[in-house]
Amino acid sequence: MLVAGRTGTLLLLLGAAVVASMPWWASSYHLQLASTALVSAMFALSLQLLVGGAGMVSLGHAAFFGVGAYAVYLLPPGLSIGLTLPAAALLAGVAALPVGALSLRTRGFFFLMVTLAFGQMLFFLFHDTPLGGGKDGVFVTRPAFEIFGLLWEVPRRQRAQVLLWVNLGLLIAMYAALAALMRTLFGHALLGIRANEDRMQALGYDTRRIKLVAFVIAGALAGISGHMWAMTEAFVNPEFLSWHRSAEALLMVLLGGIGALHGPILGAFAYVGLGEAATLITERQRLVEGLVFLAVVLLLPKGLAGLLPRGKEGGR
Amino acid sequence: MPAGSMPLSRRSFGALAAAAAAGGLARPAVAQGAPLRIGLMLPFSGTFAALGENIAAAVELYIAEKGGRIGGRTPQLIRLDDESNPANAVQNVNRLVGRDRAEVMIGTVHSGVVMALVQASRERGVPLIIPNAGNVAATRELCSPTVFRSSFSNWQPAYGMGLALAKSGVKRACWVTWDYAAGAESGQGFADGLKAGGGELVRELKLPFPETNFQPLLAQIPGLNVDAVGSFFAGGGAVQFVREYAAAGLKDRIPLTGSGFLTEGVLGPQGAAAEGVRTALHYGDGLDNPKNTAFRAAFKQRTNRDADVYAVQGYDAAQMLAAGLEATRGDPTAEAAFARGIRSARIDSPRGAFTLSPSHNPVQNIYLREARGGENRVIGVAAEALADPGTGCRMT
Amino acid sequence: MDLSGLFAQVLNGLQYGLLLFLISSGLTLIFGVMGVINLAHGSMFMIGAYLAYVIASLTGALWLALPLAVLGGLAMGAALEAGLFRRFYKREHLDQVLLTFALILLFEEARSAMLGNDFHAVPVPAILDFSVPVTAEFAYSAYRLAVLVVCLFVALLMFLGIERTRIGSAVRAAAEKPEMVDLLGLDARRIHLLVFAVGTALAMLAGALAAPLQSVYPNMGESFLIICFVVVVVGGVGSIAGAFWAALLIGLVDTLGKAYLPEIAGLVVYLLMAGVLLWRPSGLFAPGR
Amino acid sequence: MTPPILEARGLQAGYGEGLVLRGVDIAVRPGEAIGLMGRNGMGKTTLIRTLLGQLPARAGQVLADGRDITREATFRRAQRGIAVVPEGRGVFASLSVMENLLLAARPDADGRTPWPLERVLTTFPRLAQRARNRGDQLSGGEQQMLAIGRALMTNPRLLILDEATEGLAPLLRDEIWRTIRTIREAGLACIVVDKTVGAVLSVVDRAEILVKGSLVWSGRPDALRADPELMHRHLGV
Repeated sequence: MLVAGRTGTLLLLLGAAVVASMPWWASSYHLQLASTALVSAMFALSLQLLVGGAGMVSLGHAAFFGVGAYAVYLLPPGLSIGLTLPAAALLAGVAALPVGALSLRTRGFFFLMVTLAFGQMLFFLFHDTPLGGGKDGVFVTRPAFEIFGLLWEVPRRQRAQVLLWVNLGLLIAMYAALAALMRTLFGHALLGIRANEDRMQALGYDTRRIKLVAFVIAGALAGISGHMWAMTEAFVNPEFLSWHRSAEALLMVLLGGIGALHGPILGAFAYVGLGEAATLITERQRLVEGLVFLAVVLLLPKGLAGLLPRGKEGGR
Repeated sequence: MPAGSMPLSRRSFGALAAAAAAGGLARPAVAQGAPLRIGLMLPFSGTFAALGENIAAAVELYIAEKGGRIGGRTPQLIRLDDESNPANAVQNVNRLVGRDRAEVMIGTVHSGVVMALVQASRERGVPLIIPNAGNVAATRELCSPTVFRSSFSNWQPAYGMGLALAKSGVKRACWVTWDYAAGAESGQGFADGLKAGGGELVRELKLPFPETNFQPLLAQIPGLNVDAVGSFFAGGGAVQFVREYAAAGLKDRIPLTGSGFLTEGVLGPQGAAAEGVRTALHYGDGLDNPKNTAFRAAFKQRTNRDADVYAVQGYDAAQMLAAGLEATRGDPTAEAAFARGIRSARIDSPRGAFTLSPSHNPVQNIYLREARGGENRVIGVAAEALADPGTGCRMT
Repeated sequence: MDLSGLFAQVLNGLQYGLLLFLISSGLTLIFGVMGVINLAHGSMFMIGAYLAYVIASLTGALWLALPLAVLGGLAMGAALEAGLFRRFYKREHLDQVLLTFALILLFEEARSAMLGNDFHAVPVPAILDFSVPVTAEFAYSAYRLAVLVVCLFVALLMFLGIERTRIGSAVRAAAEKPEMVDLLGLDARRIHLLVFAVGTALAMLAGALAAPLQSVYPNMGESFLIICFVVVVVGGVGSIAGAFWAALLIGLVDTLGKAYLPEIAGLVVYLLMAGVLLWRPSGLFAPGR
Repeated sequence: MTPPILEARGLQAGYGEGLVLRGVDIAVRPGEAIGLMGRNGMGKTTLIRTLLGQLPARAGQVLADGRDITREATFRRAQRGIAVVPEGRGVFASLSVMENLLLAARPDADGRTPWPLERVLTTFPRLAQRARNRGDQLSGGEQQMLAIGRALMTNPRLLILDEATEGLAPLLRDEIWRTIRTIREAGLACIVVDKTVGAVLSVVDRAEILVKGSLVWSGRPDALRADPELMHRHLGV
């Protein structure tokens, strides 16, 4: 998997700076929209570890996003984000462990179907049982920020910009962490599995275990993004776990390009931008989306990242 | 819902509202005669599109009847299609309030989507009038000085049905529904109504929303030994359920009844299977009062469609909005006065005049109806001036 | 639990399962033979159902929809295979997922543009609009029984076609070892076209048959799609026999689950799948593996 | 002189970024039997796969009867009368023996059927006995016979046998070799790949030795037998 080269990194940093400066020139609505894109980018990035990293196409990844979001609801209100964020990651990771252990008994098509089915199972858990407050969704209290032991509840008027910066910071941290991870032995092993799992097995790697670790990490990261979504919108509902959202994230990954770590970030921004543009142009949003995805699959197999200056292979 | 999960502490909400009232928000230019931006967030596509269209048409009808001005201002309707999709609800509300700067909101049909509107209203102090969605929470534990309802709570019609059944001598009944909040809340109403009249709910049969494979439920009914079946379904699910109930040979042995949505707007496709099915709702066909006659004629003339309960709810939402605006001379941000205006108003509804309960839900008659020849004829009053209990509502 | 109630439930389960079989058989063959994941298979079901709705409301003769669904399905399947899917057999699963997800969006949007978004009931044909008492207290609609018979008949045809003809053995061979079929000089492209066309026709036929039972509504294909994936996984990819028995199993388990374990009805089928995966990761009837 | 049934000129092919065949020239004429020899990993199977079109040629040409078929699909090459018994046999496990055979049945390019079902069943009486059994119910030897019989059902002019005796008990191997000789006597051209060097040399007209993707030696079997050093160096015998 490509990690952006020097020019690419500069361009990404420039993009980050533009987003960070939005509070000075954009409306609060657009700040919120940008936050949505940032959180989507985190979610797609977590999926990229599976898809681009180890070639595992999961259709149930949204389940962990949802678990992370529901963590905010399940935890007592008024806690600091310093507690709730790790808790969300932990909860999502714990959910990913058995799902991954079972799903990874299979490969390819089966893996896809099985993750889809387990994702739906978790969806039903929140949709049909009282655990998650019902199918209509529930409001949540936003976790507070804690600075030197003092809880700081962000005033309403600054909330959009503070959340934008927090989301941006988390996305950058997640990207940097994943870029570093892909350079470790573990990252190399993942890419080796993507290239040829049997060979890696023959070389003595416990591939299922490596994939399981990746699955759990990806689940935990999806949980973080779910947490941030809940915090941004202060509302959670079972649709967060539905397979449509998993498919959307896959679309973002493909739109951005599976070959590049930064692909999902581009893909998420393109996807959110596309959705927004589509609402302005036509009532038939799905028509526009469907056509764009068709075009991407048919014409742009390397995704948007294929258009950025190439960097070096992270795995070699 | 655990108590700890309340969305906002009362205090912080109060602070917000105060900030809003003090002009912290972009304040509309009332004096300059700028148009009043009314956000209409309704389903204009998807399963509930027809409901959304009727609600919107009735709002327009009322504004037109008032000569295009309410509360001294010229309304500008901003339509936003929520597609009845809860996943996009928060973003859609952000569009409506953030991008399009709606000053008041009317919406919506879907009970999942309406939660996002309630939240936005509570957080931002933008008044909201709910023209359909009946989830009880909106006027119980999530009630708010800025949230009003012109329709019903899910509890109300089913309570009426249960009460009417028990009064007619039914001792044992079961409840069939989709496994979701509206079904459960209606079921509670049905059980409460039965109990109030001396009957008993013996079993709830549920299937996942929106599946229509009713056979596994229907096959259990004969074994339950009940005198009547109550149910909550809507739209196509209701069509299918009523027809399969008849096809299973149950209709002639165990009467089918339900919350009014079971036969609302779907009698055509239900055909003979619906004939004689009794339901309870806050509206019905053949409701004889001058206001209703005038309203139906005007609606028909304007839209070339027959008015239905959704049109009535939309019309009354516009009436409530007008009441609030008149009390504040066109300023929806004057929260307390706006709420007082609506609360003290007697809404001259086609369903019969009603007032609001302390938790902002209509106190209204629930009519008993019987499906006959494609109409839900009103045959009596199931529960008079019924108010939702409003359990857990504490307004600040 | 009373026995007559149980009997009615078993009948329900069989009828539901046979319907699932019609949809799953195409899905399992399309993946088994071509190695392509077709999420849009549920849309074919939806199109078949809407076709029945349109035919019934235009002509009043629902039975006309059945041959039309089959012919239309063959044509639609062939066009999709030759025009689109053929390019994706060698692509990654991800590309296939996104291609077919895009197709779902487009088919749904086309449906919405042409026929709107309302829920429509489709009347049962007058000749079958009566009920047959199956137990002392419970009657079964004649149409439902007719669907059961038609599905059984189609399943039998499928079985004979697959097990008793040379084309059938070519399809089974292609599902098992596609490269070997090539090496024997058989034109795999024709097999692909055939499989895709027949699979699509079956899904559309299922939709047309189910329309009076399910009503027609937006996104109706999706819930069937996911449950059919479970059928394919449980039965073993590429196996018609596997799809048949798994469909009956899932139909029964789902129906009985709803009747007797309502608290966890939504999960029962998935739990069953998890169990099968633990026991036999490639399904109960995986061919030749 | 008639052109070769199958010919490769300067053929290069490989997997991923690696090149396995580095320019191979080989030709099989009607009725001729060739033994393709070489240690594991030298490119024997890759050569066969490239000749059959299962692996694209990076450079060079494949010709059949003098016509360039480098870009032709596998099934069309098979229709030209080239049959293969692949490594691992490729028997369809879910099909019965009879279905396996009938699926392949096809007259040759001139519409003749020198190998009708009866002849195949006489050649492999075992298959007649197990006609109704499924592929996965056969023993290894029976599967091998089925694979050969199935290849014959296509009435080929050239039969490619890749590791036809691998994993079989000695008695069964002998039986397979006997059958191959029968097929040879019927005048079919063959390419034989096998680890048992002696047996291969006893049935072929010519041996070709493949080392690291290139043909390094070509000649009559007795010439190879007469050169133990060559055999040892390239074949490990």
